[in-house]
Amino acid sequence: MAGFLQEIVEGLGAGAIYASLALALVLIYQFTGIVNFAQGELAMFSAYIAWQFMAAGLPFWLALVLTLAVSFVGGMLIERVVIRPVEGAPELTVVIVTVGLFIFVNAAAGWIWSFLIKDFPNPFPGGAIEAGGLSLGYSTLGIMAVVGVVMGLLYLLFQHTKVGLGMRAVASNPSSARLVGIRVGWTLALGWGLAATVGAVSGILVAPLLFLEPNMMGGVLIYAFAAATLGGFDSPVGAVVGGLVVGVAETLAGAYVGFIGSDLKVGVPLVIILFILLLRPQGLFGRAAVERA
Amino acid sequence: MSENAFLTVTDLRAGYGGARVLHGVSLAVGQGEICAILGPNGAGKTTLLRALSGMVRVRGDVRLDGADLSGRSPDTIARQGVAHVPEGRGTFMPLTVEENLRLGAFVRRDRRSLRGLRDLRGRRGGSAVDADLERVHTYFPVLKTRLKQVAGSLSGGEQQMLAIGRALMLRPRLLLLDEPSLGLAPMVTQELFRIVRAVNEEERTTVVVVEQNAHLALSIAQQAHVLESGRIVLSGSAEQIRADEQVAQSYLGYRV
Amino acid sequence: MSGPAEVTEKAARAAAPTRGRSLARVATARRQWIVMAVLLAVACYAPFQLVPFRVFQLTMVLVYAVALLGLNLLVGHAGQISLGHGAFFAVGAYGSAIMIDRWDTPHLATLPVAAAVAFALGLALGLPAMRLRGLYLALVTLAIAIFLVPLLKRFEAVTGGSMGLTLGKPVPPAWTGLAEDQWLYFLALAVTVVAFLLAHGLLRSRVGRALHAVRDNEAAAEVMGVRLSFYKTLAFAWSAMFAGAAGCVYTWVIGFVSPDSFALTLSITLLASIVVGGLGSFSGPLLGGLFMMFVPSISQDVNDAAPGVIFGLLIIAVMYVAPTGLAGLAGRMTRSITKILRKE
Amino acid sequence: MRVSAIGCTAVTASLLVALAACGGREAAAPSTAASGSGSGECQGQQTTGITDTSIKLGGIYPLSGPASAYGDIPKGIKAYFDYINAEKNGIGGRKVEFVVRDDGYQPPKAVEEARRLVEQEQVFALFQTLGTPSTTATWDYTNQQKVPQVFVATGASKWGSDTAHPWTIGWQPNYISEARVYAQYLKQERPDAKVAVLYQNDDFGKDLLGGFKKAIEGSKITVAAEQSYEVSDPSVDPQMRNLAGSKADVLLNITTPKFGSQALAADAKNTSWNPLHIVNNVAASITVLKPVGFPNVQGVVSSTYYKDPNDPKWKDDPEMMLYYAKMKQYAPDADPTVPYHTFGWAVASSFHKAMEAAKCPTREGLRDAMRALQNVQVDMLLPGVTLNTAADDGFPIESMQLMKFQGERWELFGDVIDTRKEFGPLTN
Repeated sequence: MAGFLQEIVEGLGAGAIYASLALALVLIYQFTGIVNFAQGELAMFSAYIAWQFMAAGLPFWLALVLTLAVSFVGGMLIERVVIRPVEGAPELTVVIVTVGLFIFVNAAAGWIWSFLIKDFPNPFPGGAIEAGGLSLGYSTLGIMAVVGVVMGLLYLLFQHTKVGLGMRAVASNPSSARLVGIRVGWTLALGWGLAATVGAVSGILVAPLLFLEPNMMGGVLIYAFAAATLGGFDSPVGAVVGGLVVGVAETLAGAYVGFIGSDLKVGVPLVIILFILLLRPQGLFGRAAVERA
Repeated sequence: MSENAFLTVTDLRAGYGGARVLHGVSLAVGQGEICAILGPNGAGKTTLLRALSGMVRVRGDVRLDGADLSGRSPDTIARQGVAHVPEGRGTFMPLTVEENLRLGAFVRRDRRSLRGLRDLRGRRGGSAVDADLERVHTYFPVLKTRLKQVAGSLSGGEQQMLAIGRALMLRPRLLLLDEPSLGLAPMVTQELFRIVRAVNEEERTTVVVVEQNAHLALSIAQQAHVLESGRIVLSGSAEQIRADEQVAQSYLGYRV
Repeated sequence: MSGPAEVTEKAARAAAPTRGRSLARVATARRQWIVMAVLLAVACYAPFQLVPFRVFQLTMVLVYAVALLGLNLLVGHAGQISLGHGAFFAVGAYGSAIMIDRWDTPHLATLPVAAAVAFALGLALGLPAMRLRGLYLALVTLAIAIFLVPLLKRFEAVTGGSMGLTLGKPVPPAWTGLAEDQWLYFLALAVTVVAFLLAHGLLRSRVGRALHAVRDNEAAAEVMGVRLSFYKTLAFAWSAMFAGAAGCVYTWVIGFVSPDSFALTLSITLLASIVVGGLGSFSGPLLGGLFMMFVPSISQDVNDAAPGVIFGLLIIAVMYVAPTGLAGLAGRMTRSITKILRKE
Repeated sequence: MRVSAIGCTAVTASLLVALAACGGREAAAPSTAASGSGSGECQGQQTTGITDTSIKLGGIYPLSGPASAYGDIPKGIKAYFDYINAEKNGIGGRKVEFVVRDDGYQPPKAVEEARRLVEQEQVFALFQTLGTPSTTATWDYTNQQKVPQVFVATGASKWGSDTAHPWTIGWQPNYISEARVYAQYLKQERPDAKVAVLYQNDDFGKDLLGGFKKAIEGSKITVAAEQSYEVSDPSVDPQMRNLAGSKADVLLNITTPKFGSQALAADAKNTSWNPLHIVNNVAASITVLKPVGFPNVQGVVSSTYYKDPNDPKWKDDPEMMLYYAKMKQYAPDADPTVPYHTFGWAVASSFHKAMEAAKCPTREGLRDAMRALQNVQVDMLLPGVTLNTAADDGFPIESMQLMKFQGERWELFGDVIDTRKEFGPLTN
């Protein structure tokens, strides 16, 4: 039993990682209706920026703050420079642009920092809380806490600030938002900046665990997709819950279902996605009317 | 038409892509007036409003109280005090009624503090925006009872009231109404027009209303223009237009 | 975000003068057939002029074009996004490889079987998947593409596991007097021509019209009595069939299949290529195939330290210059050139 | 379907351009026809890509895509060739030109690039293709064309044991031999070990795991648990937890670098399970261990055959000093501490020696030379490790030495193990 609970705890730890990236995915989808394939790579790039700051001798927390700022500006710039020219083009065109961005960012990171793994400091202590035969790593705990805090901050931003209200207005009805005087273009850029910042948090959380290298986020992205689909692509809360569920399901399946084993456990997100979509196409927390694609 | 009109439009041309819809429209509206734009489907009435609020690209001259609006972006024009209630109401469906209303005041700078921070402290009231919320409630008491409700759950008439209420939150100098009667029961429509009239009288808000229901529009308007194929074919006071039976038949499609 | 502007534009285009249209259409159709004939003639002549390496490249272009033809059917004509096209390509490739490997089936005989298997699998997966729309379908197909790789490795006894299968290549019959690369090329060309004719026929049939209706307005199509899920599933199965046929020819040409050759990258590259080539157009798959074959090499020539940097930039650049794909760009350019010529 | 004449025209036009650009089939006929032939006893042999003053080689590596880390190998090779071209007058007076192409670790792309190098670039030999899939996809072609495919960068055993492909040969110790080294070590140290295995689910992992299982047959050593992972997996933590559940006393870690680090870190984190950790050579670089933290990887065992540039033991080694100096001079952008560069340097040095040993400066000469290497000393290999091949032995390096991680570096221990002498030749 303790072993089972332990697997659940570990699954939650993995799930928190997926959730953090899923949050960033969902943010951009909410505002622009496109799935950003480059999200994981941008997160990876942010982690490299943090690494670079630390390599230059900055302490972790300062590096973190600077990285978040750089990522925010970078995200806005990408929207303005890369995405803006294809605004109004067919959705698929925009999606393919993000695929191009994916390939570009991945290769650029390898070019700049090489494909060898980098040592990334873990902001959380190494030990674990032991209780009742369960062991809960501080770093797992830390990740869950950070994801929780990010989600809380996003909630405050969206529900209790003017900017957040404006962003939600743009997400729900861009042309009407324009009429009430919201600068829609800038709001979209803001959404990208925000997503890039959340992605940066994800990248920095993930880097000490998976080890930093250009392909670090490739595997995570798929699970983040599953998480976002599960939770509903328009719901940040859903993304987090979806991430946790995917993490636990995948871990349990890999550990206890003999046939699945560790090689076929990537199939678990597939099955989850299929079932959820067939039963409830809008995801657990999504609204039915949002199928934009 | 007054000499130094509040809103002047001179030789306005606009369209979508290659298709030209407005072919040189000129008109003037005096401060505090209600101006009705009438005409058949596809005449360019909606495009005219969209041109005024910056939603479509225009050539020509648009001036509001002397300030040039042509070629400005919608948000800049909104900041100038132009509130546009689009056809189909432009409701922010997933947001609450209150949020919809507050979005109307998005560009106003006279608000004292961020609403959210106040909410967190559990206090409310005090700012000009809150006063305006109260004002909208007096016009549309039904909205007050639904403040926390999701806007998408409102009936069509309530959504139209919400849309107008949202526009009033801007404390607009110019209110653009596009087919407010569309899809509503006659009783509701009459009530809406009564309120528009009241707003106009109490707050001296200039109104340009596009309407299929010419009878209703003319009942509150001071002047009217008939648009056909992107050109103004007839202008005059509301009484003149209403009195001209031939006009009524050929352009408005109804008998007075 | 389709604003009213777009709608009006469409309306304006529809209202363009229709007089003389049918006459013009006949003329264009004839011109099209002439162009096609020339194209085919060039295609037949090319392998006798080119070095085997170039012939191989063109063969791969054809293989990709057939796969993209299927994807075009699904994405361009039925409006459904698939990120798992590489999986069906793999099914065709493995289907053919296993038959050759286990039962020494003649190469050519594996083609119909591989296509049929892919079709059946497409149908089976399409039934549940096609209840989904847009993004969600994309994600399900994505998961299929990812899942296939470990699955192929798991059934090692049949698939050769992660080592893959190495196979002989089809031997050109003596009477043709062709070299191996030329024979492979002509096989691929034949499959391509048949595939294009088949797709052409499909789209002109009632089914094709139903698909277009689905793409343009799903709700309206349903009201009009189109059995949505049926046609969507069918489109998915066909698209899988073309991918399977392409995969089969791939096996002939490369002579080696391994699970990691059909990773997610392949599916994403296929999707990118068809969008770059041009969705919904006849030449889109061919142009997409050319893109898929040649652009990575070009990227490498520009920057051999990080070819991906250039490749990524090129994809983005093409989408800027030609948001509707290279086929659309070619069309626009030709039109403006003719306009200029006519004016002068 | 909208049959767009315009689009067709575009396609036709691009095809015609391609046609025009390529010249005729006869002008650049297949290699055998166009190649000249040697003189004397080398009469009638292929001399494509080689003259009295030059030799042109082509290599295929993943410079893009998920396996890009290996793209560092050709940098080491290039530095070596640049060095001997500039300072040693090339190989026997022939300056080496090394053309590198990218296959993104995709077999079809590898086939295309192999044909490009052979038919268009007219290289003398393919000097390295990387990865088992890419090499498998190309070796039928190279052997058909009778082009040497020298020292391929993969440890699969078939390059050495296959007899139908005399033009292809491997270089590094094959995975099976490496597995045998670990098995022998365990037989001595832990004769009744229960082994947990983590392996990459591809040819590399399977080869090593299979070799290990075969090598422990008949001993008391058992495999208690095995877990695989895909290269696309984000992390091997779940696999490591499952392995920990087996309570095995040895962990055999068959991974590539990133996953190697993850597995080492997971092992270090789990304080209740402390198996003897054996990490395979591919993931045994200092660059893999360092991110995990040296205190966490004490006592880890591995084996190697070339000198780790990060190991202070070789600080005053003349070969290492030369390597550092020349890397700095000829590849200033490349970090010499990266072991892939060292690997490239050593393999380039091996080619140098093999080419020098060739009786004829022809493709046939190289083919014969690469299967007749006798105790050839090569830069950067461990002392005692030499290249040895014979007509029936296609495995150039078959010696390895065990090492244990202590302090901040690997300590070699025991003798250099010649796996061929020790365990007999590989049989398939």
